[in-house]
Amino acid sequence: MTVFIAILSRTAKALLTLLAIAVLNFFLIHAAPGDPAVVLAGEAGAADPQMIEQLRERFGLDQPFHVQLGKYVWGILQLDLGYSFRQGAPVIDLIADRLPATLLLTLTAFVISLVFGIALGVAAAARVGRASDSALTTLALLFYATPLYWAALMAVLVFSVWLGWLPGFGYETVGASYSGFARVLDIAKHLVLPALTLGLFFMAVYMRMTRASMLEVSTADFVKTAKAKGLSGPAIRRRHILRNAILPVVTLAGLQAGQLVGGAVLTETVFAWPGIGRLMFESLAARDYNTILGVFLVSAAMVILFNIVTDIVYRIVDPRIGARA
Amino acid sequence: MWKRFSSNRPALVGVVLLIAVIAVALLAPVLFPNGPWKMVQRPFLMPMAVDGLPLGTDTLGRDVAAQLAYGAQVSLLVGLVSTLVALLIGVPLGALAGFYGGYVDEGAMRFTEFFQTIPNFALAIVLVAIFEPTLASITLAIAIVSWPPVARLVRAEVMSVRRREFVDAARLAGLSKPRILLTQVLPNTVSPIIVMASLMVATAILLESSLSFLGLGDPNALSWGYMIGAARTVIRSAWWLSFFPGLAIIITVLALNLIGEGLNDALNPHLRQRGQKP
Amino acid sequence: MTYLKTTTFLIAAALAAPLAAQQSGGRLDIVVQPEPPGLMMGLLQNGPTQLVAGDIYESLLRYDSDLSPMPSLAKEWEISEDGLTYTFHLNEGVLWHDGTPFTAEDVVFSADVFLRETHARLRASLAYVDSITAPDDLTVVFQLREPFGPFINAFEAGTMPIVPKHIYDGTDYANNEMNATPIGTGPFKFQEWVKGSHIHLVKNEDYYIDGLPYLDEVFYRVIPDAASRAVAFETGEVDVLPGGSVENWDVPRLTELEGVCSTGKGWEFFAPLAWMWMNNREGPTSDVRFRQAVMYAMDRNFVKDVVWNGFGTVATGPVASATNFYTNEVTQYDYNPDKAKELLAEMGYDGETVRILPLPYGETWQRWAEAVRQNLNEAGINAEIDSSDVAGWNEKTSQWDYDLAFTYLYQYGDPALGVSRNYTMDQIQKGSPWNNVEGYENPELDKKWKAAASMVTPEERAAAYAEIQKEIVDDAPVAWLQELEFPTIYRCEIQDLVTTAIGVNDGLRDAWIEQ
Amino acid sequence: MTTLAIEHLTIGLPPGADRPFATEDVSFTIDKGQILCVVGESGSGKSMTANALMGLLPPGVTVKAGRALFQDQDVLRLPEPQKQALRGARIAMIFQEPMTALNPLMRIGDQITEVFAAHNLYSPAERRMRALTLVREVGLPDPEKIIRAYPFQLSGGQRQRAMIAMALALEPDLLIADEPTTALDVTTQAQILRLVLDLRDRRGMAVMFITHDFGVVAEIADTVIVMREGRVVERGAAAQVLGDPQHEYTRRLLDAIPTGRLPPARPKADTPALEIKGLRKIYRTGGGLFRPVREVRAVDDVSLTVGRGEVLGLVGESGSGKSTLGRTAVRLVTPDGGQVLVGGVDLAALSEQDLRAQRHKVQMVFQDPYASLNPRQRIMGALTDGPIQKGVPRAQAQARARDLLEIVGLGADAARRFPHEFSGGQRQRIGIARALAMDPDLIIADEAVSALDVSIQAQVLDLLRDLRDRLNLSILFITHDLRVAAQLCDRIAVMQKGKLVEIGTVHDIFLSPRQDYTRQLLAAVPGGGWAHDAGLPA
Repeated sequence: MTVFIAILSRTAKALLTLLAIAVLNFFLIHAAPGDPAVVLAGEAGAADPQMIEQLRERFGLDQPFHVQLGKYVWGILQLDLGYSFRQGAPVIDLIADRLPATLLLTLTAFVISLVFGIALGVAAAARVGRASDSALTTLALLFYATPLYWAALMAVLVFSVWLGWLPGFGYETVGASYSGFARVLDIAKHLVLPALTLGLFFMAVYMRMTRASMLEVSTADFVKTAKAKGLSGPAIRRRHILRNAILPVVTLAGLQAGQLVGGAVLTETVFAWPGIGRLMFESLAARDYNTILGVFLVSAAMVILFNIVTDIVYRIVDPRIGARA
Repeated sequence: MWKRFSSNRPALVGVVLLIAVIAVALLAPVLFPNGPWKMVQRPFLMPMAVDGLPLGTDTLGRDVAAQLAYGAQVSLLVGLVSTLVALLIGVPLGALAGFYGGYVDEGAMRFTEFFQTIPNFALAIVLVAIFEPTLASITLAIAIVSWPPVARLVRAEVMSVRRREFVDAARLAGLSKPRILLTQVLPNTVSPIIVMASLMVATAILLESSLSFLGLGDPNALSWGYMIGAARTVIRSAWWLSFFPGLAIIITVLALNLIGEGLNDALNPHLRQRGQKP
Repeated sequence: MTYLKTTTFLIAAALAAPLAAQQSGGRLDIVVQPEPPGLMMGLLQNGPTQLVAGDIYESLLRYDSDLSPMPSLAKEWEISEDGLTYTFHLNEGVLWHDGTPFTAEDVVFSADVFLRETHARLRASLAYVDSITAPDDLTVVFQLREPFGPFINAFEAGTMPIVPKHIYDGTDYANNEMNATPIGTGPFKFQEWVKGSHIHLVKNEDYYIDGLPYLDEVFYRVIPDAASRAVAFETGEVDVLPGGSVENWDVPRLTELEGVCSTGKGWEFFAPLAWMWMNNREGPTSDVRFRQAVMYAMDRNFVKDVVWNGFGTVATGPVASATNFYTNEVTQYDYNPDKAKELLAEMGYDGETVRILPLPYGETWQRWAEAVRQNLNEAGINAEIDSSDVAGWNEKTSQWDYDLAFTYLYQYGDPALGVSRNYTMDQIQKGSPWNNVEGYENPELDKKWKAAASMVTPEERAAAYAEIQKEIVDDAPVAWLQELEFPTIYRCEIQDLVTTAIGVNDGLRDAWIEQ
Repeated sequence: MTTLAIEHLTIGLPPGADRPFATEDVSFTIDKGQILCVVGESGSGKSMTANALMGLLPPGVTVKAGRALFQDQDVLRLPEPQKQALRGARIAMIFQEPMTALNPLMRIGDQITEVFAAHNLYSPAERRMRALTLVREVGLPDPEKIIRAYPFQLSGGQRQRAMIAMALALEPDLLIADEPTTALDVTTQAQILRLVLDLRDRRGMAVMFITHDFGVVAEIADTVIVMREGRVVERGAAAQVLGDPQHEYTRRLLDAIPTGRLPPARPKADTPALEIKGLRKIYRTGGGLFRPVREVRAVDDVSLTVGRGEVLGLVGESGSGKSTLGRTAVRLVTPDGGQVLVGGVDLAALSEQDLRAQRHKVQMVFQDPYASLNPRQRIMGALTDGPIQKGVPRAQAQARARDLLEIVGLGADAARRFPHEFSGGQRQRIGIARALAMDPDLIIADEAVSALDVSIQAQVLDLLRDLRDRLNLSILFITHDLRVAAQLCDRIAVMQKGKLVEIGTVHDIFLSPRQDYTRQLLAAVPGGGWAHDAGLPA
């Protein structure tokens, strides 16, 4: 019950935050130089003032700023993200088209980074001071220091171009019209490289965090208690240290969801992944206001969702939180 | 503290690497008086293929070694200045929130959370695009997306220091609140801030390179990310054009991380002992 | 003297009848970059849209690489001797993709109603047109007010796409739901569009020329990253890289691969010419000596050889060599930094910084700007690059907020269609990046441009344009750089891919795959 | 019958420590059914001995020499699997901090049954049964509920009982208890001590009980060893060591212990230095969109007076509100009602601005010597900030600071140094000097000696007593330890749950307490009986 109430109150706060984000971004994006009507007219091949005026009228850009803002906010309150004039479709449809790809990519990367990060962190902590620990921590440091896009480029070069093991870009084999399991397999193959490169950096983060946290918890008094009970080393690590050490990692992971979603812009660009990050980047150059704003809102909502999920996980793992609230 | 730091071999490696990078950056105008943009030879020369061009030439026949050296200037400058700006935003905000609590805290933290909810790289892209890519706008954008963790850290530190008894003693001495914050509380939060700052410089360098890679770099200031972005299309035929700047980024970021960890161990001796030989 | 020209073509189908060697079937994967904003060609005339929709929509004519008209929806046509009446005879049995018969009314609706409202570039040509009528279902007559030499070049698919009247008449064109599933008369039908991934077209089984098209289906693949596009071609995922879809540095590597062919043809109609706008209104660029100095300072051959990897030709003036009425008898601006320095000294250049605005179309253009900046710096001009994205570039050029700005424009086969618009005073209008953006004012030349457009015989026009070119090159209102060449790269088993002056844009009708 | 025999145990510290050995040549034995108390101050090596037995030595600390014979096996030399089998089963251990010694994320029941699981004993159902029995045996209420509870849902005493249940699970022959009652309130401590005694009697196990408190020793020890800097300085039967200490160090320790020996009564002062009238402070927690507000009445209508030159002791268990009262009296906490009158000025009613001008009137000496000095400020700064703020010229303030440092026994040179260069006791002296530097009407000492080792504690108490006499100081002395209060105070006020229970002269409170609660507190003081036996005023 308390969990439910806590989530309810968080959601209420989250909705306010989202609205604030919408307003702020509206200001930001409209402050950018460049008129979407001119861009669109340019794309049409030739522009004369008459056409630009037509376009401005259609976009509602001829109206005063506060009217535009008011209309936008009013639309948002009705879950209407506006219309993309450049793409000729409602923004919500554009995003709905692209969102599954982004969700698949970020969630996979999230899970990969969390699972492998924690596993490697535990392994390193168990071998602390030994050569294998140094090797693992050095590796993590390297991952941490490697630019995401560079790793992506190198991965494509090696695994796709030289070795030919995995497709280097795209979401699925176009026109292969696979169905059922074959399609899942096909998408999974395309997913490997982008998810890995996106997850690599965060894997390093979680690994270092897990290792540090494991080492810190292993000096806790209750670990001494467990030893005094006659538990074996692995049992202590599993039952006592890991469970306590994982809490800060989960918190951090939830907080970093925003970076993960942002990092998807780079990954989606290099791997031609048809997600919302790329949609935003492309819309930016065209000053496709509504689409940029829509993507921002949706990705902020994703961040909040990640946060709420980690919060729930935290509450499940840690009995103290729910009771205290 | 220096003793503890200097006994940490990885941290020393970090210092040596960073000094090397800084030296190259400072000496760039001496080593390469022609600047990084001068077209000096045929394009796409392999490293060592021609004397005097140890790292080869790029797509326009410019000296890659010169570009790396000048790129170091830009990367370090952006990394340092953006971190400073982020500190200038985050430290006061976090300090006020942590020290005064109540509505100040609530307001400041809402503000911070708000910025953390916006995916930061996406925000940086939009900011740079809006202000147009110049060194100043890139630096500012990186600062704007980097300060929230600073504010959170400073707030937490201030809150914990504020509860220490010497702060009560200072209040009993009749010191004003701003003075207590400035002279008693903040000096005691410096160590974790320094550690975080050193790691932030590393992150800022990565961010700058990512922006440049996407074409949002300052076209008049050659940076490593800019080089990789420019060379990305020829990665198959001229691997060295993206490889060396990538390596330079890795080395610099690695060095900063090693230093950051070394500082952390040296400044927080309690944490240092976990698991290692005391 | 009266001049009569009647052109009559035999039924095209007979000429294009399938030869024994041509094989039906197969699928083609073509890169489209960037992803088009939409496919309704009557509303959007940008490159990507035309690349895809050029196979869905058709116009009355097509043009061969010498820019001579060929039949398309019109099987034959006549131009009256006074150059005022254009009569087109349409093919019989043409169906829209939804099965509705295509008639002359559709042509009248498209040219006179729909495109007048939506197509700015055609609107300029339509200004010469007095009336468009359909005497019967298979005949269309364009009546001009005064002679307009280039009018015969206006019937290309991108210039005058024929749209279905039964779908658009009386609707709000821009918001018509059918824009998402375009209906044309072309050889391929729209099947599906997965945003961010691909557009799928399938063979039009009811196409009015028997046996065409040969291909079963076409996928236009959206791959946002130039390097990935190259990889896609190498790994066999795509078969055709239209011009400009990979960076120039990758072209030699890709064309050297086994079984890969390339061609520079298929751009004659557009004849893209690149130059830098130089702001004639203010700053150092308002001084003709400075502008000439810029021309001398640039090593344009280096750019052609290195940045463009040898593709293209250094431009001599405002008209591209593929465009009608080109002449090279003008002042040549060879690379000569010393001459540039002399001119700068003569004008007393004070070192004021000039901003170079590159075209935000990828690495090639960025490198080009860097090379120019270096050239200018070495000649003693303080230049720095002003960076911007597409929207910013549009804004700055159309609002005249620049010193030097890269651009390239299509010429559409005739100086009156694609060249004069950039140099006459009536084209000085804020808000468009495609007109006389540099602010060049020369009333004498304006008169000559106008006269040349209305002359009836090609010989007269050629002489007039030669004079114009000679004069304007000395004024250097803009810095002409290069005639661009965008090689199309494809697998050699694909035959007849590029057969017209707009290449891949409408080439799939005749393309086939050798098994 | 000997359960454990330690012979010549020497434990080496890593290089760089303040001395080479944690323990040197330590020998002792514990018989079946016997309780051995190991007594010593911090750093004496008493815990290291226990940790060595359990194989819980920190990294870098190693056994250099000696044997520990347990059932004829040298447990120090056993291979790890056998040590593991021994731990929890034959030798069990409980720790000082019940707050941290239990895994916060595991239910109590699971933590108990884990002992059986670790030694592969019994079926899950039987483990649960046995856990219930154990929980009942250590006197925890509502066993069914307790084994499903998480540690944070239990009080400190309950947690320590749960720890003991775990330790007893497999009926060990030896129980090692490392300061198990130090973190507990006196009344709870008394209960736990009784439980240990009780279990020893019923099970007949040997107990090694580590403590720094001779009061505790008096309560439960059969035999005693006293350790100092890693060596055993005295050993013997409890009565003998307490009654007739041989070694000079033991004597010093015993002398230092505030035994409840009552000082002679002093004449009562008439002018009040501090008057507290009807003081109230309520803490509200929670509150928010969906949460109810919870109220804790930390100080509930308390009135008392501290006379000029008087030391008033304020005693109570944790949560009694005594610290809040002290902090309210200096206006570190703003009260919800009532008055705090110092020299006729009501501190509680002043604005923040006016308050700063009046701050110097009441000063405080804090509990934690490590937190009460700014680590980044020289001592001189700490001692002169306040006076300079008050308007004293800098040179004069500095001269006065040097004088004060002399007075508290540190020497004027201390002014130039940083806090980390001083020990805990020295820092507490600096804290006192800092308070004196403001020339306050009243000093509030909040658990000012609680964090110190007994011998240091005695020195600081001596200093306070000395200052009181020399400077005629008025002190509100807050402590949880009745014995400490007895040593220094003229009068004692007892607080419980925010209310003032009883106030009176030391003699009245100790010898004729009127309230039940006061009597309970007095009864719970460890070694109370022994102190009386030792011929103190009764």
